Amino acid sequence: MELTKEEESALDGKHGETLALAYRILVAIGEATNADKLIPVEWAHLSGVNYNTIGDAGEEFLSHLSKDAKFRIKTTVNPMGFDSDNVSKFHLDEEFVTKQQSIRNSYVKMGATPSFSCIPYEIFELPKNGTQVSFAESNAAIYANSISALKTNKESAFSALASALTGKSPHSDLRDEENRKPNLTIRMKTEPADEITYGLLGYFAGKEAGSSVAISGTKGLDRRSCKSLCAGMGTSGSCGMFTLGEEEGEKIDFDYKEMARVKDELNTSESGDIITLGSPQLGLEEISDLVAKLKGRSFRKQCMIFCPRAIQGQIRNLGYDKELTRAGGEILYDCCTCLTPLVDKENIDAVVTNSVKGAYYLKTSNGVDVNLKSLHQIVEEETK
Amino acid sequence: MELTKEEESALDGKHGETLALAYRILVAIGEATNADKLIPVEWAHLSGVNYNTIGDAGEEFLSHLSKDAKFRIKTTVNPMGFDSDNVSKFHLDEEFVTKQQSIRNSYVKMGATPSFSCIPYEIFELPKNGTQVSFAESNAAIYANSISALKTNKESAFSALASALTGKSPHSDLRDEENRKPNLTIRMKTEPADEITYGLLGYFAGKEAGSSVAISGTKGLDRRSCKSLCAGMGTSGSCGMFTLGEEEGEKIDFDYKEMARVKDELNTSESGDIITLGSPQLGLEEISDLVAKLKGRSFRKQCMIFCPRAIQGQIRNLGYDKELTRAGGEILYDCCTCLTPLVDKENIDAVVTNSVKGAYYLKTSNGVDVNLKSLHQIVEEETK
Amino acid sequence: MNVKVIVRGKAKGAVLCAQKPVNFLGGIDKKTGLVRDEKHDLFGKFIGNKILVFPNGVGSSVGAYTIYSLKYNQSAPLAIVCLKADITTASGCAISDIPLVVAEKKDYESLKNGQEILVDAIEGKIL
Amino acid sequence: MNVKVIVRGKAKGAVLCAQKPVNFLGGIDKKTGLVRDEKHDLFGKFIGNKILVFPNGVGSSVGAYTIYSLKYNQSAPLAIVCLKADITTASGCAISDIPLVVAEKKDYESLKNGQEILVDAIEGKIL
Repeated sequence: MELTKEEESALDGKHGETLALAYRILVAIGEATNADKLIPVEWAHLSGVNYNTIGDAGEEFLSHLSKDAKFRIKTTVNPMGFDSDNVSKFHLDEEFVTKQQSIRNSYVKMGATPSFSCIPYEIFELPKNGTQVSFAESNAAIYANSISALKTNKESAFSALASALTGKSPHSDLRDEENRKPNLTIRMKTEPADEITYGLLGYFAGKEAGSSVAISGTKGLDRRSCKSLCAGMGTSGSCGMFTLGEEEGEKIDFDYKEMARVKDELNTSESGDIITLGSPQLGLEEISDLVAKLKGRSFRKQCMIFCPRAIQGQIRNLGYDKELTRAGGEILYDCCTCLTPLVDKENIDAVVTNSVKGAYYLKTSNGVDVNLKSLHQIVEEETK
Repeated sequence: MELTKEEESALDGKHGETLALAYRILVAIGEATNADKLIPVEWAHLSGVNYNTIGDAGEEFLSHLSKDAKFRIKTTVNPMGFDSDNVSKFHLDEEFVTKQQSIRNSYVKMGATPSFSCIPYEIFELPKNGTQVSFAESNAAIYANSISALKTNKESAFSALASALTGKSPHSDLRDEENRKPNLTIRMKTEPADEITYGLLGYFAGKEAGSSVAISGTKGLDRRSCKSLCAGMGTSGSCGMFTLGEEEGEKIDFDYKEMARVKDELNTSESGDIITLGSPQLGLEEISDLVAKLKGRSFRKQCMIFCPRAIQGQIRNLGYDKELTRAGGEILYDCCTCLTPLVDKENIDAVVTNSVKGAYYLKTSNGVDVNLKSLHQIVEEETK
Repeated sequence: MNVKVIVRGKAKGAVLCAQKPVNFLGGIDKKTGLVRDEKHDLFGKFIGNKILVFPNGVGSSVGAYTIYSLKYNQSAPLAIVCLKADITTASGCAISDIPLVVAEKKDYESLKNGQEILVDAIEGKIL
Repeated sequence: MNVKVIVRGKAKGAVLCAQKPVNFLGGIDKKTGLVRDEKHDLFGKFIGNKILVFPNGVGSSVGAYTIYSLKYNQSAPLAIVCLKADITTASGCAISDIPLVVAEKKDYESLKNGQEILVDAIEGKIL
């Protein structure tokens, strides 16, 4: 990879430790992906915010980094471990709370917007078509490439951090128009086309595909199904975008057999003690629909509903919070199903969720079983 | 109204003609609304973009102003007269096109984001709760105050322009927490709670209310009904916000009689030659819903669907444009039903729309009759 | 009578009184200065070169541009007297240099069609 | 054998080969360095103080922090040899100063468990 003189001297430490570290990361991923040069990016979305995932090492690293580092471009961040407004309710240990607050403070000090959301594509305005960004959250990277008309690789926590610190990223893979055309088509052969089906399809496609995949035969695919598709795809592999419609090259069918196989892997229980909705977080559209579906009904068990704080004011002013509380739901901001410390295997054996991504992480990270049900089914079967 | 020394000298022309003009406007509206001082605002949303409404005088004014003026805060703009991608299709006269392009260029030169949208609250990220903004588009001002947790007066085209040029606005009326509490409640006593009912309720409330009004007895009020409510309210009077639930003070019922009276005023035809959807423009949520409703159906007549350009990429990537085109719909960006030159009384006698605001302006400005129908009815009756 | 000054200036002319609020956008033709709203009590009247008296402005925020257009097309009122100044009228007058004052209810109601008055929107008086 | 250098450095140690891709987040305990993914062929093994050989990394973007945590907890591999370097592994190694190289398929497949090698991620050689 070719560097400019300016970039070389930053790499050599002539502009300080922080930039030298950032350029070391950029050079490593540039070499890993056979990039020809660094290019400007306009927006970084960072993962590595939840103390559950980055631990003491991460917390200390960020605390040290934030002593003098400043983000050069718009920088937004993934969910953290809890809702700042409701910390006390969940009996989290004091160390968790302190370390999580430290992580929060470090990011804010460096200039991040405290968005704590995995759906930046819904709550922030989109730059113009074709703009290069660096999204580390996998569902957001796939959504950005496939739906929002932006360009990003499926970044890691550190590669997006390096972009935030430098405003740059290596020019390779999905950042290069030539590499975006898929050479594998997944042909959807299943019904019903609910969010579970699309999540499973995404999970399947993510395992099979390279960095870009075509999906054909979709039925009633709407924006919300796309969120499920992106989240499932981001969980299982390294695929960073999809297009709709058949492409030349290899074809693989996603039929009932494949769907059942994936579902068996993720659906490990026939029931659950609590319900979680989110992963990705729910936006205003989904909350609006959920409120309509819950009219006159209430949940039979605890139901956590994960949302970005950006929509809190609107949720309140529209009266949605009152409606959801009446129905026994609990809205949580800043955090999400995925990697949450709020679901603890000491107290909970199994969780009902409509998120395929959530199912994967609940099982592998929280160690609880999962019962996958569509939102329609959840309202039918888990409310009275 | 008290001015700082800095503001006094700007008013006296010591920082140039443009700022002197802007401060003259701020002082006038400050006096008109009994403001005590000027306060900072973070975002201006301007009306006065459509050549149809501002004419040669406006076009020349903006062209002159843009020679040296620069906006000091984030500035977004209302729809213009046509979709830039489809100018030729509509047989607009050459002068209209040239003058409209000049207006566009003037705004962009001064630093506006070329958003051409009347739903800034949907396509831009929202500043934090309580932030002061200056929104001239009436539906957007009401939505910002009532749902988005922002503060603005119902600004005029020039008062918002003055805010864009100075970053300030007089502290009065709805910018002052004390004045935001409504002293009139409109009690909703009607069904069905579709967007037409909410639009008519808004239109009724706007006529009766001062600057803030409470609405009680709402049924199934969701975000999209709120858009209709805000648009109707902004059309008929000077009310700039609503709250939900009953308040102390005067109560007025919005019953079937009142609803019929308002509907009779606006619904002037039993059928229409074309359909227009928008005013406010449709967002991704409404487009998604429209696509689902149109499955297997197509429009019996021309149907214009007005959207902000900000969602064009997503509409295309989700395949919604293909679906709407298949159904005989026509998506138009940058413009809207309201004050559009694309509906011409020489060729069209009456228009079918689900927008109460659209109905008012189609009748008063375009001179065509209007048949008000909910989207549900339009799909039932105007498609095959 | 004493009045509150909103936009400074001086003008002398004949009073034209409107009973209803004025919606500049849509209600007034921006080129000719004729009232085109059929439901308005001034329907068909020319508002230019008069001292226009009306309770307050209503309607679209773009109405401020209509006031500016009237001035540009030499069809604007010489001055405006309101009962309650609104943001649209105030900003439209400010940018168009049309003197604008607010009168007390009693004084406002004493103004009669055709009466010749001097609006002194510097000292805050109507003579 | 010649290799492509992704992250510079030198390390000498015993090879530990994984057949399957590695998912650092969830798959490896960030404190102990033990493989905790039951479905992985290295399940239960300690990956620290070895030359870790695996085809590529998969899974969450936060896996890069897991690599950093392993280093912090003295449970990190001495060096990593991949068949295809991915962004998560490359950035995690870069920030943790763990030498990382990519080997050609034939060379990659010749590496055997327990074999003592020197990864020279400066000259681009494995000896």
